[in-house]
Amino acid sequence: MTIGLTHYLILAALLFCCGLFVMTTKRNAVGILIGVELVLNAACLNLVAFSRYRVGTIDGQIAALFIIVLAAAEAAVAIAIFVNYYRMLATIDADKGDELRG
Amino acid sequence: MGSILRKVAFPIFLIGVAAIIVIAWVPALLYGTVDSMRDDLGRFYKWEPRGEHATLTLDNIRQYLEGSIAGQSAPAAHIRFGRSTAAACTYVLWLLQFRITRDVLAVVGVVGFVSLFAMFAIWWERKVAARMQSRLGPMRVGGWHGWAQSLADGIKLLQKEDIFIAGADPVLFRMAAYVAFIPALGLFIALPFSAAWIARDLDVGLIFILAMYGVGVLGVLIAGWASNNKWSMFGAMREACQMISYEIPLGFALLVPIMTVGTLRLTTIGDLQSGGFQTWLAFRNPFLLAAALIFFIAALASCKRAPFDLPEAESELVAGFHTEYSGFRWALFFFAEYAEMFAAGALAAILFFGAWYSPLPAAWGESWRHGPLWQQALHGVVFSGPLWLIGKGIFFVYVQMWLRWTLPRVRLDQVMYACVQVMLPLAMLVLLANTFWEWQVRDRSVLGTVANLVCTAVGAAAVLAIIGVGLYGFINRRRLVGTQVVKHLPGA
Amino acid sequence: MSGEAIAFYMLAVLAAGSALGCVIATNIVRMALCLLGTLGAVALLYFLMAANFLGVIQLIVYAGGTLILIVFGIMVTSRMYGEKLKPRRSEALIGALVVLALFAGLVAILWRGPWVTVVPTEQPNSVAAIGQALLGTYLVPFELASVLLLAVMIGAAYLAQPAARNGRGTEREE
Amino acid sequence: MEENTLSSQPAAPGAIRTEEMLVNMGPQHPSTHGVLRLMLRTDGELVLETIPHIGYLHRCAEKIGENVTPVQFVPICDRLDYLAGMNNDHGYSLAVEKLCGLEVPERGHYIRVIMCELNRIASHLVSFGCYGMDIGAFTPFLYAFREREYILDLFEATCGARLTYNYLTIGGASLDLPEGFVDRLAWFLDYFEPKIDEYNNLLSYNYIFVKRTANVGVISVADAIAYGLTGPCLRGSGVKWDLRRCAPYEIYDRFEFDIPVGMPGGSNGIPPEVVVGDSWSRYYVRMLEMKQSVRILRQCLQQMPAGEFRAKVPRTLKLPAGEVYLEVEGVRGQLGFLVVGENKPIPRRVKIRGPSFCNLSIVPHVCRQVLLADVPAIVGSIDVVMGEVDR
Repeated sequence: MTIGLTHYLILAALLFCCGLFVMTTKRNAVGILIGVELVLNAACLNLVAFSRYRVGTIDGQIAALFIIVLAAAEAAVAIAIFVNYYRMLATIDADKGDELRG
Repeated sequence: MGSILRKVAFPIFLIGVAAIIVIAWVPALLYGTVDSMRDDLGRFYKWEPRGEHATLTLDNIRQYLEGSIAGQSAPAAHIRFGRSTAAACTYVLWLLQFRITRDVLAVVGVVGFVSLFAMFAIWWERKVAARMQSRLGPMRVGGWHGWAQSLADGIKLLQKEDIFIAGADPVLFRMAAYVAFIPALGLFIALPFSAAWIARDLDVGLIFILAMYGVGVLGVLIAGWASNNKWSMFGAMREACQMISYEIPLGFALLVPIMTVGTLRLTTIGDLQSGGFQTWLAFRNPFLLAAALIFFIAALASCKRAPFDLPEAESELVAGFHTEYSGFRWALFFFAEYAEMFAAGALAAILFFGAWYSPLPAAWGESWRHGPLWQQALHGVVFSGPLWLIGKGIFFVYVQMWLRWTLPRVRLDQVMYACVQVMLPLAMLVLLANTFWEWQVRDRSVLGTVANLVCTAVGAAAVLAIIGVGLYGFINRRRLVGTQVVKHLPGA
Repeated sequence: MSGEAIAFYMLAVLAAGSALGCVIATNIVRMALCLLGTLGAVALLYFLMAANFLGVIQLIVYAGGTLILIVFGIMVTSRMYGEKLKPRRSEALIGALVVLALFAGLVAILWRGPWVTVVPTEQPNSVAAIGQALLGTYLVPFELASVLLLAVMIGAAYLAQPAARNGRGTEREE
Repeated sequence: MEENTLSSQPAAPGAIRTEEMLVNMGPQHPSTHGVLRLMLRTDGELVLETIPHIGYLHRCAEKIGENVTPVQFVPICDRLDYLAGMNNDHGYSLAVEKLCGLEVPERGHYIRVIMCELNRIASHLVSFGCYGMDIGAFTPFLYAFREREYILDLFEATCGARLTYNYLTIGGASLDLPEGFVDRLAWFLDYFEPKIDEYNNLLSYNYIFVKRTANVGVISVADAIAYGLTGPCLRGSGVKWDLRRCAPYEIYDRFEFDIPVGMPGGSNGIPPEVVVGDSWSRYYVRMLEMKQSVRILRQCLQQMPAGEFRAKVPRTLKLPAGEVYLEVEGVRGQLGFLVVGENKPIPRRVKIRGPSFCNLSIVPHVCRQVLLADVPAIVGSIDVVMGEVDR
């Protein structure tokens, strides 16, 4: 059997669900960031698969490229925030950050 | 023990040396044969030449080797086989046309080359250091200049206890060595030894290698963290800072030749420099030479070699990130380091210094390409290409060693300062200047030619000067650094 | 089974296994290592889909940049034997149920979906095509992305600034 | 590891909490030269505080001195500053001779000066080589040890030992110089003097080396005096103080030599980054001192008379009641010996002032708010020998 669009989409769905679970349940803020990266990867995989098997152009790759760049930017800001968060609260537990002024 | 080693290990070493040569030569030779066979047969059978799907059958290989295809003249550019050898070779050639065969061979070749080269380089580094420090270095194991020292060390490390720290993270501590080592091997997937001898000719080969450098850092980072040792942690942090920072000037320096050649495919970049040393990229314009310099320094920092060896600075951090490692896991870090060193040197050669071609001018090359074997070899056609590349790579590795045993180590803030405030602006400036050059100067026949000539002269002189200084030091070592023998005091 | 199928299933198992590893792992650095597995496998899947450039960019930016940043962040904020941040059991249970339901639904839809597919064609030079697309059709997003990166750079530097304000950066005090 | 991480209490609002770490540098660490243990309180790469812990090499030297005769104590003195055994023996012998009123014959004086200055060169060579290694340059270390080997060979020819000599003893030297010693020494001086310039070119003026050591660990004159620094550490801060010149003992008043001191950068070939009292100055003072030692040795060879090399010392030397405190310019600073006699062959009290001990005391003051990589650079430039610190 040949590998087609469905295979990639199901794999992406699995990655997405794992990412979603990590995002919702992990308490370590960096863990949540890892979940976000998983979700973004799933999205990228979808885009590339669609662009290859359904459209036949490289537009999906371009979109995935932008996602990768944005993910890097997001991670940089997130880590900066976490470091500050940790400095102020002495913990990386995301649940503790429920005050408006920390 | 010594005699056993001498008896057993010397043949092993010879086999190793032979293996390097075989790994480098024979596949290239055979690939060249298969590919030109495809060309030739394609001409006869109206195949698409060099197409992936043009399968050679056993029959037509046999016919081809026996020269019995109607109207076929004897294959001129490659080795002729005898009748009996041809029959034996038929199957080999038939197998070799398949991608899977080549891939398996490539994997075996890369792993073999990396481990052999690492062993050679460690021994050689010790000898280089010893020469510079007016001592002898390893002399015992194996006989001639202790050539089997690395082999003995390797055997020793293999059987040493794999000490595992009680407070370390069990999974990560073990995994880290592999995470560091595998990308170092992965570098060689896209690193061409010649146009024919490359594991996988990626159209994005250059960035792939850069990516592998980047991923390798993760192993060091995790090793430092998992060791649960503060010194290891310091080493890992330093590595992370240094690598993330120096990847940027490294990338900028690589953009300069990319801009000139317009491709990321390393084999194409190499082939563009086939016409002797005046076509080498480093000598085409001054900015490319500057880029070569920036690339080399940034690569030095990426390989964490002195003077940028902060992650393992022994006088500050004991041994840095691998303080807690022992035995074979420790050796893996070293294999990775030397593999990266060679890859950096080879990359410098491919991008800037003529790849797998000899520096001889193209004018000679045309006649030499079809001349006797030694002329072909010297010119770097088909089968001597890997040797030229390995030779150039080893030269750059030697320069790295030279720097290591000459310079003190810089401090972390100075490393960062040098990267962000010196290398990065310089690399950007060089990139801009090269843009201008490509846009305005290159195609103006007079100005471009004159500039090219001047750059060639200056660049080649600079490289020759480096080689000359090295040779001068090598030849006059005794006079320059003296000897360690103290018993010649008068009256002693 | 074709070579492509073998490669796909191997990589899919690696990617999915690593993703599940992220879910299961309680140690944050192990999670990061699992993420490396996923990223690497996805990058190789890009190679399988002939998106070489994207695969390499995934490796260099994601695995070589973002992930290192994440590990760096972990090192700064977590201790090996510090507090263990385990998810609350109720949260994990509800999360697992919801996510499993979502996954089941997705698979059901995807499996049934009447996808109209085209026969994949190989781009002769995908790098050049991507370059042209970035500076042609997608010029505005491209420039916006660069502006964003600049903003991120300044923002991240600002956020990390308290250290420098305190005189504790890499700058030396004499 | 857990004990050292600080409590994870939230900081007061507005305050920025940073992670501080206590790190043990030593007693087994490549760049603490023996068994010095430095406890560093760090914030990332920044060292906030350095606390030296000593005592790992304590061997009760002073107590031993109160239980053996002076002649028997000389070999113990060798083991104080084990890189400069001759100088230690010399100091102790001088103190005992002063107490007993012994007169050393002329040739004995010259032998003593030759040995002390040779050992000064040997010790400074180790310091130079190890300092290079602290900064990350491995090669000068082996050059330094090669030259030191010549000196150790001379010592071996003289007294049979290469590290703990027991050669300069009460009343002079225990043996006469061996045959050919003068020629060999003259050869060595001719060979060695140009090498100093070579090593200066190799290491001292190296750009990276200067960047690493200049303006690092600056000790002001006031601090240096307040902390009781002596030797190259004091002179590196620009104080022209050398007991061989300021309070001449032995026969040092007969020789011509300069006292090198730390100088500001920009002149005399000194790199412009250098300020007086930094690590580079202390290091460079040692390099210059080696040259001065060569000068002294040359003059010694010219002036040395023949004759007796040791005074007649009674078999059981009774130390008269009274006390003597005497300081000599050791390799690392002023090496002082207090000897209290009570009309017995064994002294009642022996007290040693180890210059390394006093020099080490400034480490907590200097190693503050510096980078981690500066700590070896500073400690190496102060050049302590733990045998002398712990005694």
